[in-house]
Amino acid sequence: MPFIPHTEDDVSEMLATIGVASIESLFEEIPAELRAQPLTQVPNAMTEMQIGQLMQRRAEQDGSYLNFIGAGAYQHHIPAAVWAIVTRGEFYSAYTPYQAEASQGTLQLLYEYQTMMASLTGMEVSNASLYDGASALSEACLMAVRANRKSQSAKFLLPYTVNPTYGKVAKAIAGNQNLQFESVSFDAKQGITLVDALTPYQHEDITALVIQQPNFFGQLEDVDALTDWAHAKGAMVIAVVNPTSLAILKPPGEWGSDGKGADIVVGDGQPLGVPLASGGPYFGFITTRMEYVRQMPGRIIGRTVDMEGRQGFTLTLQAREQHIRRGKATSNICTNQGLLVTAATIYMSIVGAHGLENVAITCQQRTTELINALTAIDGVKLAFNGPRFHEAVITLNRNIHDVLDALLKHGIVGGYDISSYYPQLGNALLVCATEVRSSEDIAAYAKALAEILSGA
Amino acid sequence: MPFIPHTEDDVSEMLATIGVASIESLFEEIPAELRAQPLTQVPNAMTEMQIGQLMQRRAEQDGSYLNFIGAGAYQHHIPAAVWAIVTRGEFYSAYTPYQAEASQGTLQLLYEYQTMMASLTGMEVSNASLYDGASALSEACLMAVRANRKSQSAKFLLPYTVNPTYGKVAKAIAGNQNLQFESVSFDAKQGITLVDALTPYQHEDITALVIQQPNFFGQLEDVDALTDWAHAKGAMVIAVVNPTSLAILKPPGEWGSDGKGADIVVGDGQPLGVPLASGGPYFGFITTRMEYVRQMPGRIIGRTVDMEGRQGFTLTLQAREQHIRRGKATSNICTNQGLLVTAATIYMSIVGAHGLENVAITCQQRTTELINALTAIDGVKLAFNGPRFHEAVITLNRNIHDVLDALLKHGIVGGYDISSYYPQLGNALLVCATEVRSSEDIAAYAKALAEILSGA
Amino acid sequence: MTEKLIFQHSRNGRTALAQYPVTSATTDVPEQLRRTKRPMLPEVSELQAVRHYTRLSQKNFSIDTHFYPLGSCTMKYNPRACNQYAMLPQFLNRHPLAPDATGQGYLACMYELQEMLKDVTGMHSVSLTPMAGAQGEFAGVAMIRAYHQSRNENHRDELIVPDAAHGTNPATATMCGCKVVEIPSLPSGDIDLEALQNAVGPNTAGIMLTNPSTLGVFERRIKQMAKIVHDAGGLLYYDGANLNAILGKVRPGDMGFDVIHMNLHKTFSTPHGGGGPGAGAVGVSRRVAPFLPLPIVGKQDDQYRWLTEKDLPQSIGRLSGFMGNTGVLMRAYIYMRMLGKQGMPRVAEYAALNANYLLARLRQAGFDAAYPERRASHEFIITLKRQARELNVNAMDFAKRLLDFGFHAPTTYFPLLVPECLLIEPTETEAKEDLDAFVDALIEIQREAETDAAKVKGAPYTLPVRRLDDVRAAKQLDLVWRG
Amino acid sequence: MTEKLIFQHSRNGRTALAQYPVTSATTDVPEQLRRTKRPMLPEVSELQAVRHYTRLSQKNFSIDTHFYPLGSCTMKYNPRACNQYAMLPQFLNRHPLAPDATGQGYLACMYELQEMLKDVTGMHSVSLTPMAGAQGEFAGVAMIRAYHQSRNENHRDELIVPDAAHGTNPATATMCGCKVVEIPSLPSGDIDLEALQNAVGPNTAGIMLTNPSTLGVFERRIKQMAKIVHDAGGLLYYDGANLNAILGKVRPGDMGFDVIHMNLHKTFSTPHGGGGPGAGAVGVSRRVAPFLPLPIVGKQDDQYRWLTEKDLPQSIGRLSGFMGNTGVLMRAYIYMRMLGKQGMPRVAEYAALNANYLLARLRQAGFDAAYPERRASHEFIITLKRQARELNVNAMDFAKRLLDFGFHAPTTYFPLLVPECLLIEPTETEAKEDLDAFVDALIEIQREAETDAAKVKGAPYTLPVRRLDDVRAAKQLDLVWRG
Ligand SMILES: Cc1ncc(COP(=O)(O)O)c(C=O)c1O
Ligand SMILES: Cc1ncc(COP(=O)(O)O)c(C=O)c1O
Repeated sequence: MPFIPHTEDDVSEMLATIGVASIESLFEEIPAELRAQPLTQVPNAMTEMQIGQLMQRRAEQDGSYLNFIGAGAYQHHIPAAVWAIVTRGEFYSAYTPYQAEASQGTLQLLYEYQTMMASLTGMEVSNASLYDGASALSEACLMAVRANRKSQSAKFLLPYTVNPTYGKVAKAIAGNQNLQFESVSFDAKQGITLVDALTPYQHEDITALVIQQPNFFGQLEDVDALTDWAHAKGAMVIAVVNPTSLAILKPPGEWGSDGKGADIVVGDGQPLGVPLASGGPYFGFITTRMEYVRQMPGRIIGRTVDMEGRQGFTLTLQAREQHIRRGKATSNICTNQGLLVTAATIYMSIVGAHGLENVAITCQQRTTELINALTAIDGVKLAFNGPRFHEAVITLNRNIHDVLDALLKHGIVGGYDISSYYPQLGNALLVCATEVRSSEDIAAYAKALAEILSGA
Repeated sequence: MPFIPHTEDDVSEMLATIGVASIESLFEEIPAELRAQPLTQVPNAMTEMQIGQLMQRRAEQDGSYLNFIGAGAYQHHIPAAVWAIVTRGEFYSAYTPYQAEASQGTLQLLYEYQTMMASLTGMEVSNASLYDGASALSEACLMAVRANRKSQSAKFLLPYTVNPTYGKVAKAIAGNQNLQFESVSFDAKQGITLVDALTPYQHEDITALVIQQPNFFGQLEDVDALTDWAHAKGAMVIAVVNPTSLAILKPPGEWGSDGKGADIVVGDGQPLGVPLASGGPYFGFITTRMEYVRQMPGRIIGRTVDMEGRQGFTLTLQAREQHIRRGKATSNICTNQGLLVTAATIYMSIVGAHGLENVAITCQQRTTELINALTAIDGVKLAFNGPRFHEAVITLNRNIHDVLDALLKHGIVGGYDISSYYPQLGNALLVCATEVRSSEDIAAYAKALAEILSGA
Repeated sequence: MTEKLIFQHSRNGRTALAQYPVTSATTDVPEQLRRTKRPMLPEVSELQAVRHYTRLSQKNFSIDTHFYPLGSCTMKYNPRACNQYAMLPQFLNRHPLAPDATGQGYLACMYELQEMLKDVTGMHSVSLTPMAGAQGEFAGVAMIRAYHQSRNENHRDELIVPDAAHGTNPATATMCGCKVVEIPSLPSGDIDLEALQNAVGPNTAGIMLTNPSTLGVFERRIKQMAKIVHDAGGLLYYDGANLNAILGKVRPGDMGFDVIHMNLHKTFSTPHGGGGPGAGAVGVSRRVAPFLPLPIVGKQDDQYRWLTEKDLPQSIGRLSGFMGNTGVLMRAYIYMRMLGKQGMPRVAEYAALNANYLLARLRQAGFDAAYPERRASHEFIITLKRQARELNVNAMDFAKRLLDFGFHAPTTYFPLLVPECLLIEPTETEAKEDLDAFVDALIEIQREAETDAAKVKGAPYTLPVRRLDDVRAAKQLDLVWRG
Repeated sequence: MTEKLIFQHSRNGRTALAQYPVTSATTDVPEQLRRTKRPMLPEVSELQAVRHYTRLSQKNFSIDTHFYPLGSCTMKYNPRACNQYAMLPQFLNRHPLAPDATGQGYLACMYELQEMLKDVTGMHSVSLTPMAGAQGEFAGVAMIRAYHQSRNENHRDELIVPDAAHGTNPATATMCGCKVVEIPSLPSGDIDLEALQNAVGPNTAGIMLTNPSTLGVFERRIKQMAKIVHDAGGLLYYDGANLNAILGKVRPGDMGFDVIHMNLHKTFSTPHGGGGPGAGAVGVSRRVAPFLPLPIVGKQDDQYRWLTEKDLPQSIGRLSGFMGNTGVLMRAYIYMRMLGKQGMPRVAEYAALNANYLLARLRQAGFDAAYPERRASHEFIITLKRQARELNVNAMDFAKRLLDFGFHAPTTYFPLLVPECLLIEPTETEAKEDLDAFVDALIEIQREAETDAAKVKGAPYTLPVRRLDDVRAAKQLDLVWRG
């Protein structure tokens, strides 16, 4: 039997020990009328060979495209060593490190991860992961309600320049606890949130302002001004950041003219060694200041000593968590995204601070190259001015959907159609080029687009 | 620097310790006139990302074909677990287990491997691998010269039904020590070696007769009769076998009417969990009877005990080997094919005796299905009658090369053209279907071939 | 040996040059937005990173190396094929927002997974998007609330939760803005029906149940319970963490559940990865279907596509940035196809066989079952109350000492209502002789407890560290390395 | 803990059903050709196999887990990229006899590898086919013989081999039907030129040399030696095991060598896999080129193809069933492309830096260098003759004790002519602080040897087994398990 080791002899000996005649008897407490009929929608068993061949065919059916979408998930080079180690049985098939002594590998790695994320974001503490960037924002908002003792409103300012899906998720998750989210409009020229747009809320009780940097359009927000505005009125700042960008961008921990920084930082860790994989598994990160650590959701690892005084690592501050605090926990999260954190930790170790800086700079260069190549085409315009990281909005003189379809035939996934989210922008396409896109790739895109737009 | 960890500070401290001013000084003993010029044929360094993209392109250039060639290398299902474990750093990046205490993983695995191979071939002892099947035959012949004390001739009978490349390799390797190889013709109807064909050598001093089972044509030799003939005249029997087939075929250790069996057994272990990979790395196996163990080439692992009486494993009988015996060693082999043996051992453990039997039976069925489908086509004939394993020779009414070319356009690698080796067979094609070829694959082949031969 | 921290291998200027693009350019980011001090990421060679993390990995217990009978966690074999084929390059390189046309192979897998999960649970519809059990619970309770709201019963905000429930159940209720009404279990392990009857009322949103419960027994009067809750206008929520126990034998839908989540990382054997990722797909009855979280895969004319808000306007919305933990779903899909229809009930059968055998042997050896009159489901509870009282050796001590014998410890101190408990779940993929060895180890530890309690209380001895000081960890917080 | 043998997990009828085709058919093989008794292969579950071999693997030292300064073996980091990209599905699934048209991507790699190897060795032509160093040696010596035969100098069958040579050198000579003429090394580590002059003669086929030699020093008078041998009508064979020491700094072709083999599994960092596979590509000067072993990749009009006997009628022939260890060659190719032209000399430079640093530190610590007047190449020899004599602690004892400190031992007792030697090769991929830790360990062992010799002689203590009984292994042969 696949994956079941029992021989006939084993079964009879075991039944005899139990004192029953058949395996069926073990289910005798289940009312007979409830017993299931044979399954109808599950096909017959396949051997590994057969499923392998099927998956190979399905993979080929999906094919390989030159990808120019970012929009929250970014294609980066992943050192081969990363997943070779991540998929080692000892990491891959271990549970949550409840028995610390038998889980020092995972625990030490997580402690190292916490250190890296705290440093990358400029904050003091990090947890061991949340599900993904979007749900991390929801958790950050719930946390802010607990942490911002000055605010009673549970009201959040959520600029339109924040990834719209993150907003949807925040509403779906945190909406149940009556958190409110107010949208904030953006500057049509620069594609960023101006302090002016916040002034209507000047006198309202706001729990926190969310700032995404780089924002959904790839543009860089004036984070200091926004942070100052929020802090001046007792609102917290929740930063949503791309970890790659932090190699060159001011870390949220230093935002604001006083350098006091954001209060909670979240984001999606996917760019750190996690493949695109049609959407997951990725992981969410959250960091904050020590003063808020007891409000932080999710697992936290602490360094301590054993009976002989040797360094060791263990889950700590568990009184925040559901298995101890139950209905009063900071969150219901239990299983998190540990294996992806394993990948990210190894990724950051191999690429290193200098490497990540080069990755970030190269991404920025590639995107500039891409924008230049595309906007050189008749009918293509850049939507916003001002500094950006590795994404940009361009507008076309044609329906985006048709253009993307036509690009597919050239083997190109040309960007993410954001026209339905931002009708005011017209035929708006969010494009991205990271370090994996070569100049030839970019030229191929420009050539195909020119052809399509010229109606050839 | 890629793969070099030295910082500038490291380098200066180290040079200071050595007492030289520069790394260049470390090469001062090399005569100046010998110093190399910069390389011209080695391109600039690529990053891992770049080489990965290049290799991906090259792989796509090679493409994927439906393969119907065997001829010494067979496409089988390989459980995913096999290479996941084989490529664990502890197996992958270890050296030969010279320090036994620090290599018990590899050593115990090899001991298990020896046990499996001895049992599979029906022999008493196995070594820890040779390079591949072809070179293993050469080593077996050299070993037979040492082991067969009755024979002085160093003359071997090598039927034409033995893989012709194995013959070439034997001549290239063992020819240097003046071993002679006599060819033996085969029966035109059954494609096997008849005892009749051996009678000319009845009264000659023959060191050993080589018997390949299944033979190069996929046909099954009458191994008992051949073995009896050889043993009756004091010649040894060297068996060349396919390990998969041994799940259903009489093991060489039982060949002959007295069941005494072959004297030395060799073959290529590739079918046991090693991918085709354009030809390697595979591994050669060799097994024999205990009485000849000291004549066997290559490493051998023995079980012993440690100072506390605990079971442990170690290299043994090293006095046969080059690092001890130097010019008088049984062979010059040093590095062998350990990692492939690791794969084979895990493969055999997972598939098991029952599984291997099913693999063998299914291969045989698939080949029968293939033969039936192909010979139903006008212009296709089966070359030989009689029992076979998972290969067969068919003959076509058209030039093989052209047909294979035409099949390629259908995505099919249609078999191995053996017409130049066996001109007497005409347009002869050696075809093979293992368990990985489905009925649909076979139908696709037959359809394409019918089309091509009908001149459509 | 104590392993250094990766930062302690770090040296200024050391670097794995093959791993990032070389560029002499600097960024054009305006100064006030720029980072001035490099983050403290390790500066190590590739070999140092590989060696460090390879060595760290060896300090873990895992299914691939140890018997891991962690109750409620279903630590069964994670077939390697699932990983290999989920990681084919075309799958890995596909962007989640790429057009559906570029993902028909992948979407076919997701669609078929939905169909198979419907079948094994007996539910009307399934959404794969929740990223773990707890998020599945969240989706489930949010749907229950949305359902009541759609019927203008906004006031229904009480969720009944048994005392044996997993912590995520009450925590989820709170996250959904519900109040928790706890009801007790009877000494038999079943729910107290009278208490349930008293607990329901006009504000009842529903009940969250695990069946078999976390006490390791099947709730026999599930039909009566369903009737009580349904009669009161509430819905039944099924926590699918224990689905392994009944796979193909009883279907939650047939028991009367309206909403369920499954832990694919338990029942369908996707890896736990030292904490995650999981996948907490949800299934619902017809009346709750309109509220399912997005996205869901639809099929039209042999083309697959992601359904959106337009298709499901009453959806509770989106729970993740993209489509949930797709790679986990792929692994579960592959696993289910390898089991096939015949393999599903076999999972439950052999999980039950192993659990009941282990229970029988431990009882024969003198250990106390928490529910001695009951059949074990796929797991069961031993209580060491007696040992704690008489020998001063508690469940934690037994657990730690088991590590020395090469076994991962069962779940300890959960469920909370059984004192000094070990919740033991062997799973169907373990062989009889390994169960026997585990029994032998517990017998030996019992003997040690009787003759040399200090030895047990000092365990473990053979692991990379001895018992750790948790109090210090929580008091002298050391959460990041400061050099 | 002692790990059971896989056979001890085996039970009649246990099986990993997902892993083979189910068939109810039986074979139609005639009875007298059929197997009657199943072979003793393990009957275990997939999990049991995975767990067993995962656990076994943890009992190995390896580069990925330990510093492994095994002299003459070049245990440097094996980049993971080489493995990943050599194992792309299209490469793995291609049959070796499939038409060249289906392998143009793969053949391009092989062709470029040939070109790069020519460049770094300074040779005229290269064949990639030999499957390890020893087979490369065989090919080399066979070519030398073929060369002489082509000039009707069949009698040239004497090969000169220094006493320090690796065992494969004389063993190869024998395999090629040659006689070995051994010549001594001088106390300086250089070859005794006078002895060489005396050794050459009309029967001289050639000389087999390693340079830098296995004594860890560069043979300074190589030009003179080349002249002596060439003048006598012999050819020079270069054993490339130590190529790492001089990569990009000196080329064997420029030193006057006619034939060389390279150990790609050393210099070009393909994995050793616990014993193999390797790849022993051979390079030759123009006059030896016609004799290269087959196959070789040729290029014509941008198409690549395997050359055959038709192209190279004087070839010594084929040495393997197909094309040699292609997968190893792919890994070497990837590695070389990542190093690039600038990376090649860097390898030699940092290998030399590490070796000379380690030598300097060990000498400072009081250890005796075998060749104190010489620069180390990429490796060097420490002799523990003094310790053996004075403390009765020998090289083997130091080696075993090093294991307890977490270091793989250097090569011991090779080369044979230096008593109680440790041949130490750190390679360029190790960091200074790890070298320092290794020195500290040796200093500590020296201290132990002086104060508590028994402790060192009883080592190792912390490995899966204590010192093993090799005598018993050889006397009471136990080579296969009999249940
Ligand atoms: C009974 C029960 N319910 C819910 C959960 C929560 O699932 P997850 O950890 O996937 O969020 C678990 C597992 O941890 C569980 O055992
Ligand atoms: C100096 C020297 N020559 C030759 C060889 C033989 O190479 P291989 O083991 O690849 O056959 C080795 C390595 O073992 C060696 O160190």
